Amino acid sequence: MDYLYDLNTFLPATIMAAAGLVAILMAAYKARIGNIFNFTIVALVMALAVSIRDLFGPDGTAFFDMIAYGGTAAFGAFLVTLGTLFCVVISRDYLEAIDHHYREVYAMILFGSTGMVGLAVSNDLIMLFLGVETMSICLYVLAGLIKGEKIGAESALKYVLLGAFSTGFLLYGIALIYGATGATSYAVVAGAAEATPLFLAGTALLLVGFFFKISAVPFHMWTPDVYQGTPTTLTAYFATASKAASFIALVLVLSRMIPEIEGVELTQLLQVIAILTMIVGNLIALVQDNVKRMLAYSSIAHAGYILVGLAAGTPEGYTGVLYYLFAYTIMNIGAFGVIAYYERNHALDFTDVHNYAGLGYKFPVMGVLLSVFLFSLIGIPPFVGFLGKYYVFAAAVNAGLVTLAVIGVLASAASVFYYLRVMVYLYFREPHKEYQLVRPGALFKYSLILLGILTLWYGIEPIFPTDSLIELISTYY
Amino acid sequence: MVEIDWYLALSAILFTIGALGVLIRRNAVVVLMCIELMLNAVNISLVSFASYHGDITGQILVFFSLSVAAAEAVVGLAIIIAIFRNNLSVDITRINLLRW
Amino acid sequence: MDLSTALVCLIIGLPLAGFFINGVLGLISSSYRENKPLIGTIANVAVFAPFLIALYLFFNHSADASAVVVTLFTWIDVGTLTVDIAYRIDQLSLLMVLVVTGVGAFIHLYSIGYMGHDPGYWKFFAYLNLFIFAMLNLVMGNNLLLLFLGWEGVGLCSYLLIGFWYKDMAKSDAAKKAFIYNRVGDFAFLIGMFMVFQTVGSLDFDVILGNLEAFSSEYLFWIGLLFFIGATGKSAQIPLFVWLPDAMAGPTSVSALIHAATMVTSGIYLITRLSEMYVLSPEVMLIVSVIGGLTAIVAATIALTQNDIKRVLAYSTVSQLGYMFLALGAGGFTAAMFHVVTHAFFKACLFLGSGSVIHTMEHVGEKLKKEGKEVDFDPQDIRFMGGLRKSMPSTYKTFLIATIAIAGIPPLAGFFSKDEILMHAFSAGLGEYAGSLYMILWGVGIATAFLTAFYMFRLTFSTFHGKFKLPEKVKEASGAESHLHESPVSMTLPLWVLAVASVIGGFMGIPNFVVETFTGQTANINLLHPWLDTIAADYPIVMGKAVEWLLMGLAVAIAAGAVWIAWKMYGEGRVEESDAVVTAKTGVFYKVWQEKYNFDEFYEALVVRPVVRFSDRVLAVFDMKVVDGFVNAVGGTVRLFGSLIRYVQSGVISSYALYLVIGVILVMAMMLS
Amino acid sequence: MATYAFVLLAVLAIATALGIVLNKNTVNSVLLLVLNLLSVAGLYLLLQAQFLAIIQVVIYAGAIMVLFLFVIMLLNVDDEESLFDKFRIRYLLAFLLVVVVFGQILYSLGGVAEMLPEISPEMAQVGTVEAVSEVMYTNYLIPFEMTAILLTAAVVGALLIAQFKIKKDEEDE
Repeated sequence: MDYLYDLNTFLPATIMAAAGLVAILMAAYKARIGNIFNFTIVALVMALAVSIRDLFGPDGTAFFDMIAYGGTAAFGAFLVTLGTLFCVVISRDYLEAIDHHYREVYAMILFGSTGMVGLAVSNDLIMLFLGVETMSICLYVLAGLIKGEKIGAESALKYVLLGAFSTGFLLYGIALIYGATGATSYAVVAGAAEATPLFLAGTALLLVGFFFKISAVPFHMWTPDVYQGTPTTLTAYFATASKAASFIALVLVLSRMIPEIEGVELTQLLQVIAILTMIVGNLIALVQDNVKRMLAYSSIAHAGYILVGLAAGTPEGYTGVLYYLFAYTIMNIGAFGVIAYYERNHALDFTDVHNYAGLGYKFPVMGVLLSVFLFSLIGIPPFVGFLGKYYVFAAAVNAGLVTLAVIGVLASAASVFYYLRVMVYLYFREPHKEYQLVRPGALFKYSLILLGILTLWYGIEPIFPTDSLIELISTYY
Repeated sequence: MVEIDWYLALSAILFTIGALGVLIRRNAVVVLMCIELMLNAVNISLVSFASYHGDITGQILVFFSLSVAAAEAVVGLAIIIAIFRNNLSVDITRINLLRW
Repeated sequence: MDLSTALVCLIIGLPLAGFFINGVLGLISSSYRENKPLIGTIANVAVFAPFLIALYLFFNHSADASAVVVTLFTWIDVGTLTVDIAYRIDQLSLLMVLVVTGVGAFIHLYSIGYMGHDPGYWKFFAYLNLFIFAMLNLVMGNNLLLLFLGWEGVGLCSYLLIGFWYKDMAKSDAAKKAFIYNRVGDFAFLIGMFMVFQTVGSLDFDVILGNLEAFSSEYLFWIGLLFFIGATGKSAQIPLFVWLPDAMAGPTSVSALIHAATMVTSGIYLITRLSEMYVLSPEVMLIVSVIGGLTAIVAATIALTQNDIKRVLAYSTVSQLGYMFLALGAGGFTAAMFHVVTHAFFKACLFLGSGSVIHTMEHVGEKLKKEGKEVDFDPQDIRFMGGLRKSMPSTYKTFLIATIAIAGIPPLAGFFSKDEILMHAFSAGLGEYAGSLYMILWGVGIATAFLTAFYMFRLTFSTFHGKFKLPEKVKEASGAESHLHESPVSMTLPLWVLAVASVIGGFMGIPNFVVETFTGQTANINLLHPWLDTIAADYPIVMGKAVEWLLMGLAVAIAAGAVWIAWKMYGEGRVEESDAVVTAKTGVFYKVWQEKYNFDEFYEALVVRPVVRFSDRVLAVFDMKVVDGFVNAVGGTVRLFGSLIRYVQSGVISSYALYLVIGVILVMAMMLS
Repeated sequence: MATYAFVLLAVLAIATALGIVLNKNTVNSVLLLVLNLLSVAGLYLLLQAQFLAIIQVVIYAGAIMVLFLFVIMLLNVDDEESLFDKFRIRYLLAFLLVVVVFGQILYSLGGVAEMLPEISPEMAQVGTVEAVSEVMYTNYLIPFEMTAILLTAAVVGALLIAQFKIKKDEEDE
């Protein structure tokens, strides 16, 4: 085999890993923190460029079938890189403002994203396991970034204990699948497997591991607590990049490892989990006053919608899932970004929705942007969130899962209440006291505006740089 | 000659005991140890599968899982130290500021 | 790009461009915000130009021409589903486009004067343009999804515009109420859309209406019902109508445009568009009719008792919309569309006239304040008005014309459309399916016609006749009449245009039998029926000419009688004394009407209070927010569940792990079974 | 012979595992975990995985457990009351739940013995250091490198989290 060729297929992760190592050295030698930030941005832009190149490249497997490239895998790498880049961009001012801007943060993010890309492109259970763990270790650390305050350490502790606990199940699942088939490579497993109890139990436990990472109900309990205790911009990172990676890996597992085997029927399971996730996520989100917690529950609900597409199990459904992940990434980072901007102002506690009264008029661009992102999260046309929902629900209907789609529509209907509540406070309530907002930095502001434009752009006519995005994605299946 | 069932059953028993420990112990350090116990139990399954398959993949995976367990232990313990600094306690039932 | 594509792009694109120009420039430049003439010009051009283009298209489209579909690009393409951004020019959509842009254009013109002193001038016009854009998507979209896009869009704009004066708490609550009630209907719409897609695999109107045999009768019933529920939300029918009167909190020109002329008629448009599907399910048709008839009479009786000038008009709108649904259900799709058009003319005129009155009353209030007199009165309350005809001649004349039109006095517009609706109800009453019910509905229609004429003249007389009552009622307001004045030309010009339209608008729909009786030959004087012939699947009218004449005469007599009674009672502008007489005559009913049939209270008693009581007693510990109105009650119920589930989230890691293990058991069990 | 060794090691492993969970004293728990890990290392030998047995002892039982012990000594907390002081319904529920999971896993293991009747004869050669290292640097190169990143991240992360107060913005030198 040609290592260089293989390395080329894994280039985004390689760039990020190398950049992470350099970032650590820079931190060790006390480089100016702004330089580390700039360096990280440059590295991520390079990685993004490479990953966009890979979107149009061939597909296959590399490194002795350890990883896949091209197609869905390339899309996963692209999504992770995109999400990481925007999260890093919005992080600097925010971490500075909350006084937790450490040099090592950027290295941790880069390492975490390396793991995510590894996870998203994995073609072997071993690679999957290591990708998940590399990602998780970094996330555990980032969850505890608010040092010296109780909530910071608490969220990290919850995350690490429950995460490691779920790792146990994930690893057990891999072990049982390995026992049943004598292999870990997806293709070989698919060829050797039969629907024995051993294999089924292994698949079940593997799925448990996934369900934890994508915070599906009832494996979701850590999500709101961890999201609340984590610095907001990194919460965005948790909610988008890591979720996208996990979902893409799940798509690969479901489409490459499971379907060849007779007697393994996942639709019903995925349906039940999807229904639970949509209902519970939306219901609890309704009663939240903390905006971050509200978004955490909403992200649980969104995981439910994505599971609808997975339950459909058709190429159409997987296409919908990929599109939804893209939509979800841009609109969610946007929403968290605006909230992070508000939080930079210490005049009030801007995680409490009551303090958003009249805020939409303070710095109109930010208010409008937040509204755009929230409308998109509701799934109102013509924003990208609507198309995402449309694709997954339509796929479910076409696969005969009408009930599931109807429940999905109803559940997303309920979500109007809590998203709208934020907007009502933004525009229709009088502020309690007078205060001034800080001006957002140029990079911060323009990247959020860019996300807002993307949210609208891909909701109206999804033209990717060269081709319709959905057409491009559908070629991956 | 010990049949593979026995190894697997032992692995399941140890896994279950570890899980039980996670569910009922309140000391965060002990919970972490119980998780190590669970990972370790899975390793037994992996090694026995590898031996009975005559295939090295399982052993490689155990090697990786040991590394992961080590990494998790390191980070977990660091976080426990951090939480002890803030709360002066590692009792997980008292660490519930974030809820609802 | 051929001509029709270019013209459609202009029709759709200009309002959108107007929205962007005013919205973006207004947002970033404070000097632009002050440049009111420019803002108003841009916004008006963005609506007048599409109106002219639509007129051009209208005259170049013959009644039997097939639909022109202009596809701009493919919006969604996944699996078997392809949805284009495609607009449809056919007889029905052209009619609606003319109404939307025509009435919309004059209301834009009116707003220049009406909103002249508002600091949010730029924002207001940006929203109005956006509304026109969304409404055009609704009526021109070639598929259900694009229609739905417009459907959501107009809901959003209505929300923004009702809550325009957001500083007022009641107004923002009204906005929320409207938005959420509309959403309730929207879900039904969405589910119906899914069912349609499941059956025919497409959302294009041509495909749906071309494959009607693919639908089972259950599906026809459910789809029809679901779309109708969607329509009850948007078009303010029982049981979802309570948002519309509250929506009067917005600026008056908004009420005229959105809540009288255009958005609220989109439910009627939807059902007419799918009329071929609806006629296949007589059960749904009956439901539509019954709901429409009920809404018509309920709202009319409530309107009788209101003293807020805009609320009377709001309930009148609800009532007239009910009339239209009555027509739809009786198979009179063309009649319903006819009434949509005429109603747009006279109701917009009435609303704008009321805006003119309110404008003046507010002006009086301000002047008195300047003179240092402490006065406090509601500028929308007719009990403070009266005698305005002397100082506001144009407003008075146009308001009177529109009132005559809505009352159904020939030969003004309302007479013909209303008459045709009643004719259809009567004709359906002679039919086999549920004939007696339709006959009762016809009776309800007649009664409503009486009430309509009565309360509308009550309103007109109380406002414009008699003496100006503000100085009598409020001691400090002496000399207030000197401050009364007519509104500026930019406001009265639209009034006159709409008044003229209310006079002549009915002639497009003169029934053929009128001419046939005299000439003895087959006449073709009615323009609307041949125009909509290819789209509206009307039931035929099964009556002799004599019966038709009789019915017409009866309707005229009823209306004239109502006007006469109203003149006797209210002609001197003595509103309160005469109301007392009505109260005495109707006794307990009046109370019921005044309380608006206790709809809000009914929702409160049925849903809100049990929930509150339950949460008070059983779950007193929970932080239950105050629940208000039906919507919040639904929210409350859901919140209650949310609170319950929330308790699971205890914050303790061991519990989380426990649930995780339960999840493991669940997943394992499902896999191994 | 192998059977006796297995029984001995298995009993030891289960006993120590129970000890960890039920013991009140945290230090004892760590020591019991060390024993448990050692007995598992013995099982690896029985399964002819010599390399793993060695790293289990050296890294796991040696290094990581020392870390645990170190942290426990550092924190010096033992505030947990004994499990048996007070009966809690939670404990019963937890016990029942894990028993169900155990049952499900056991159910899934039925039929494995027929599928994999005995230790593969070539295993003696496969489990050696050379064999492991050979595939590690070819087939499993990428996971191996990923592990390197993982461990680096873990070390940096642990420093970041556990340091009392990182001086954030030291003057640039």
